[in-house]
Amino acid sequence: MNKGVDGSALYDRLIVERARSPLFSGRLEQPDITGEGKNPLCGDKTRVELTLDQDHISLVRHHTRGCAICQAAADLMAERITGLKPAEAQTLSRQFSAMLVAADVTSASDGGTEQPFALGPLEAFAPLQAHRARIRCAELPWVALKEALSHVDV
Amino acid sequence: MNKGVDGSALYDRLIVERARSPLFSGRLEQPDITGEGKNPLCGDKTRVELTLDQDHISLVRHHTRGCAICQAAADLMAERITGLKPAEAQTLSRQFSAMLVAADVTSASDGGTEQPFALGPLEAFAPLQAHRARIRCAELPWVALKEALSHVDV
Amino acid sequence: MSATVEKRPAHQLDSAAIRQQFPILSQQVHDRPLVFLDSAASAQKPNAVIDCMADTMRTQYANIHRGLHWMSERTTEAYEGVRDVVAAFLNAPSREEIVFTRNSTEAINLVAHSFGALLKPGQAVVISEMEHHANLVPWQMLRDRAGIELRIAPITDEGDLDLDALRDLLADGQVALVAVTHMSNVLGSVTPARQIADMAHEAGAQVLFDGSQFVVHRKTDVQALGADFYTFTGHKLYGPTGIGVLWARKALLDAMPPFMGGGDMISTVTFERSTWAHVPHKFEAGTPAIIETIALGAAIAWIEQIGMEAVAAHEAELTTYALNRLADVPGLRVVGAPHDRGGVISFVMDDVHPHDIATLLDRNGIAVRAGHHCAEPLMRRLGLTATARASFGVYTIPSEIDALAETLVRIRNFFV
Amino acid sequence: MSATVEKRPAHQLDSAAIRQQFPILSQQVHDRPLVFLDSAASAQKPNAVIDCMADTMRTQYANIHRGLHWMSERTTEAYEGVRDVVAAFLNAPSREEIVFTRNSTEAINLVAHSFGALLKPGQAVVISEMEHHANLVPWQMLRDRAGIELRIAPITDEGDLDLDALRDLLADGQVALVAVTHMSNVLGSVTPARQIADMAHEAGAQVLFDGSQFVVHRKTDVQALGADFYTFTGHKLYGPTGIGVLWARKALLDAMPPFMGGGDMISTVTFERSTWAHVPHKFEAGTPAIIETIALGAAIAWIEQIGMEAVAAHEAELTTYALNRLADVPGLRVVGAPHDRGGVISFVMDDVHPHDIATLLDRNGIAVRAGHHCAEPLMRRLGLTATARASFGVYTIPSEIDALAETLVRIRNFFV
Ligand SMILES: Cc1ncc(COP(=O)(O)O)c(C=O)c1O
Ligand SMILES: Cc1ncc(COP(=O)(O)O)c(C=O)c1O
Repeated sequence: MNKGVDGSALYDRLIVERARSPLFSGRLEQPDITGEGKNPLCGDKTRVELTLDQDHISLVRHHTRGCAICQAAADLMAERITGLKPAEAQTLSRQFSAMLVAADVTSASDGGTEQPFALGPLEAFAPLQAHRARIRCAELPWVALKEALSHVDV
Repeated sequence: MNKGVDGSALYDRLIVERARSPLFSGRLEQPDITGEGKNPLCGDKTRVELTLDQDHISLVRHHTRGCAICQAAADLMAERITGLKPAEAQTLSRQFSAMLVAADVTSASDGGTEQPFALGPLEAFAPLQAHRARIRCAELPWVALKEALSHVDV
Repeated sequence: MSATVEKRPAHQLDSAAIRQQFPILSQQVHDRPLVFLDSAASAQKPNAVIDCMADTMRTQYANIHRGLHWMSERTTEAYEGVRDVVAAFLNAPSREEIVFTRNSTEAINLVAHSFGALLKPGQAVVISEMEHHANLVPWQMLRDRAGIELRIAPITDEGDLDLDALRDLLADGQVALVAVTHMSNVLGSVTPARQIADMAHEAGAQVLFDGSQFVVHRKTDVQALGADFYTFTGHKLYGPTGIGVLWARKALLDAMPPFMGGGDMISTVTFERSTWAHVPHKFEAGTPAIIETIALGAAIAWIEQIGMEAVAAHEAELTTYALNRLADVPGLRVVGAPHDRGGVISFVMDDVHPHDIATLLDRNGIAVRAGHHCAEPLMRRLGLTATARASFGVYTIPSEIDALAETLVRIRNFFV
Repeated sequence: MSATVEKRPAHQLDSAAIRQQFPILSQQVHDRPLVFLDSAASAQKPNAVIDCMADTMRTQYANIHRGLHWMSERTTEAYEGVRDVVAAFLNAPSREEIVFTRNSTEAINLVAHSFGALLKPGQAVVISEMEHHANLVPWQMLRDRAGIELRIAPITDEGDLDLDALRDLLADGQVALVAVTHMSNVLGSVTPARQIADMAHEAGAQVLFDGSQFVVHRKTDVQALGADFYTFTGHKLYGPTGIGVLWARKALLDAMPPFMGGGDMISTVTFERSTWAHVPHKFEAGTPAIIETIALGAAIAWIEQIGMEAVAAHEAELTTYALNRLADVPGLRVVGAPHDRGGVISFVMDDVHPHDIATLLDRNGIAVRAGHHCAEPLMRRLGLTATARASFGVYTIPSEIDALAETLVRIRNFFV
């Protein structure tokens, strides 16, 4: 057996840090929209709260009980979607999912012509491609986001 | 392919003849006891009718719808048990079954000490040992006999 | 015999190559080469299936769905991948409509239980006179449990479904389901599924086809057939035992309550109340037949590589050939003369009981089935208690049919 | 690590020889040798089982029971022979009491359906707080269908069945059945079956033991246990998937109506009415998992050749060894401390979610399970949503437990 645990390929330092010390966890006083995600298989849960400033997502907080992947995914999602328009956040969500299953970004979109966004730090989750069963952990916050955004006209 | 059908090992000439031209088929005017055997799996049926003279089986007739094995078994049974006491017929029945499964005759009996009878022509059925699924065809008349004898004190 | 072989028309299958993939076909029975004409009861298995099962157990096996580790993920992928394979095989609209069961029998019982739970007393289920017990007894049990009516669609003397009579049975609009075979395991009759489906739908009924025999012989397209439920069984399709398939329209599966309870079919469980997983998982309680499902995928991939069209052509030729050869056997009568026949032929012979036929064929290495073929009411309708049945698979060759016909002649001579 | 190995007490199993019979154990996962600690979910298969399945399909296969030909007769003999093997394995009084099912889940559903059909509204079934969903959901479904009451026997904080509480639940004489696990798949607790059976019988109830976990680890004797029903599943016992066993006292089986309808389970069929075959066939509708049943026989023969006493001793030692090793992992807490534990250990680790544990162990080649283990109500009772679980089989060796413990330490360091 080697001495270090071979997790670094999967658990990027960023993931471990955000899981341990999230920057966007908590609750908003007056969210405009909220959504929840639950994974009955493992009991993981996340609640996402947003405020909208005109047509932009201005503030995001999440309240997550789950594994490191799920925690970090919620926190990095919150960071990444702040400032985006709801429709842009949805596009990003599709691209994130496409990355996780290693699919072509455009093939996962509706029209095939939507503008690609930089996934940026979200790319930390790419190694999940080799761990299919964990993909839903990373997607759970995005499920919650989708529910939240279903309350606004995109 | 060889020219003759390889059935002789199994279908003794005696079996074929008795199936074609049974000597004991028919009905008795006034049977003392009767019994029926049915094999729901193949629809085979046999009815056995007996008269008892004092404590001996004096007359036997069978009415059989079934395969050659079953027909011949009924006819040869009728022949063989004529003149036996009911208890003797039952012993013979056990010995016949034991032969079919190639078991030790005494191990199939109740006490292990009963007197062995000569199976005689009934030994024509011995090759069924290699055709387990057909054993019940040969046993069906004996099932009917058992039912008939259940009406008398042995 | 070789002269006879020459006479047969050419077909696309490379029989010799196919036979080599079935190790059992080189076995001897009673010191004769095995001539296996009992594929309708269960087909033999090609190396592709045997090796798939062994390889799975040797290199990539663990319990599925709930595992996060490599072996479990890979096995889950292999298992779930077969849903796609089966969906494509049946041309089902969605993989989620594929439910894995033990066999066709369980698939039909599942429908009788779970679709049956939606029926109200007074509603009716129609089956036909030529059903296998698997598509009869479950409906009887439902009738006795739930107070529905069971109606029997008659067949013609040729062995075809009597469509006029079926129309009459549907006329009062009380029928909730028509459940009929897509191909009879006794008569070989292929039923006009599309017509039946249209008639059923017009009368407001759903339709279930028991495809246990059909899928083996021809291309199946549940959408083109207009089916609502379709069932088949892996072991007749060159796959392993212990695995069968129910296909049903998603809306029906969604509406139906689960059949069995346990692991994998739930969403959440408390002592007070449980909620069910989405279809198809709602209907797959407990550890499924993982290895067998994966091997069913291998069986389907294998047969599709040969091509269902080639299989159908091969078997149609064999069947025609066999009907001709059997016509020459004195005293032999083929049972039924359906419009459209798959590779199954039942017959009786004057003065020789089907059991004796089967046993004597067996002594000569030839395996056929004899009995009521799990279709007692059909036997009664035909005025018989049993038939002998020869059935053909992708590995059957004309010389085997020659052997059958020639041996039957000798058997008759032996008895008459 | 080798130093650690020396410390372990000697046991009778030749682990090296046993491991060589499991080809999968020489596989690599993520470039590491596979350390398979997930046998409680499903065990790996020895060559004896793999070869048995392949050989059956290669040399001796046909559908059973209704066939008169050689292949069918031989296959029937092999299949029916396994009933004797299983009866001996469980020390059942009669081979006719052995019913083959798909798995333990189906076996329990069969009892819930068919024994359940004999119960009257107001009667009760008792299960425990630590049941697998397989022994919970079927009873919930029965409750909701038939108006019986479902009572839950609590467990102690250690994870043992609370016998005093059970006695209270039985006191009113309304309980028809006590259905409890013989060994928990989460806590490893072995339940005092004989005591439970005596209590149940005194109160006029029957008793069912879910032996899915137990039979793998220790000698099972249904007569000594006083059981009325006993279930287990082949794939955990080194056998194939798709095959499980229900044992029940013959009088009970005789009284119970059938579960599914179809071929092989009938005596006679008319459209009006069918009559049932004798037990056990009454409960085996359709073509059974023939190949898998035969291979279950091979699995049992294989494990009995090692000897259940040796297996039990091996696993007891491993479990003790593992509990000691895990005690040294900082932040790790073993869940439950039952009086009597089989080779299953659930644990949690401060600040590290069980899913992350499982994934990181997997990256290091080590397969454990994480989640609710199909025992959600038990998780709730324990105040957890998930645990990680290591479980041991006959092929598990101490160095694998060393690898587990050492890697867990590194995982903790990685996160904390
Ligand atoms: C205690 C217990 N009962 C029942 C089951 C169900 O077994 P199966 O899924 O094979 O039906 C399991 C295994 O998952 C178990 O551990
Ligand atoms: C037409 C038909 N339906 C149903 C069945 C039942 O199949 P299984 O026994 O695999 O459930 C069979 C085969 O026996 C069949 O031929």
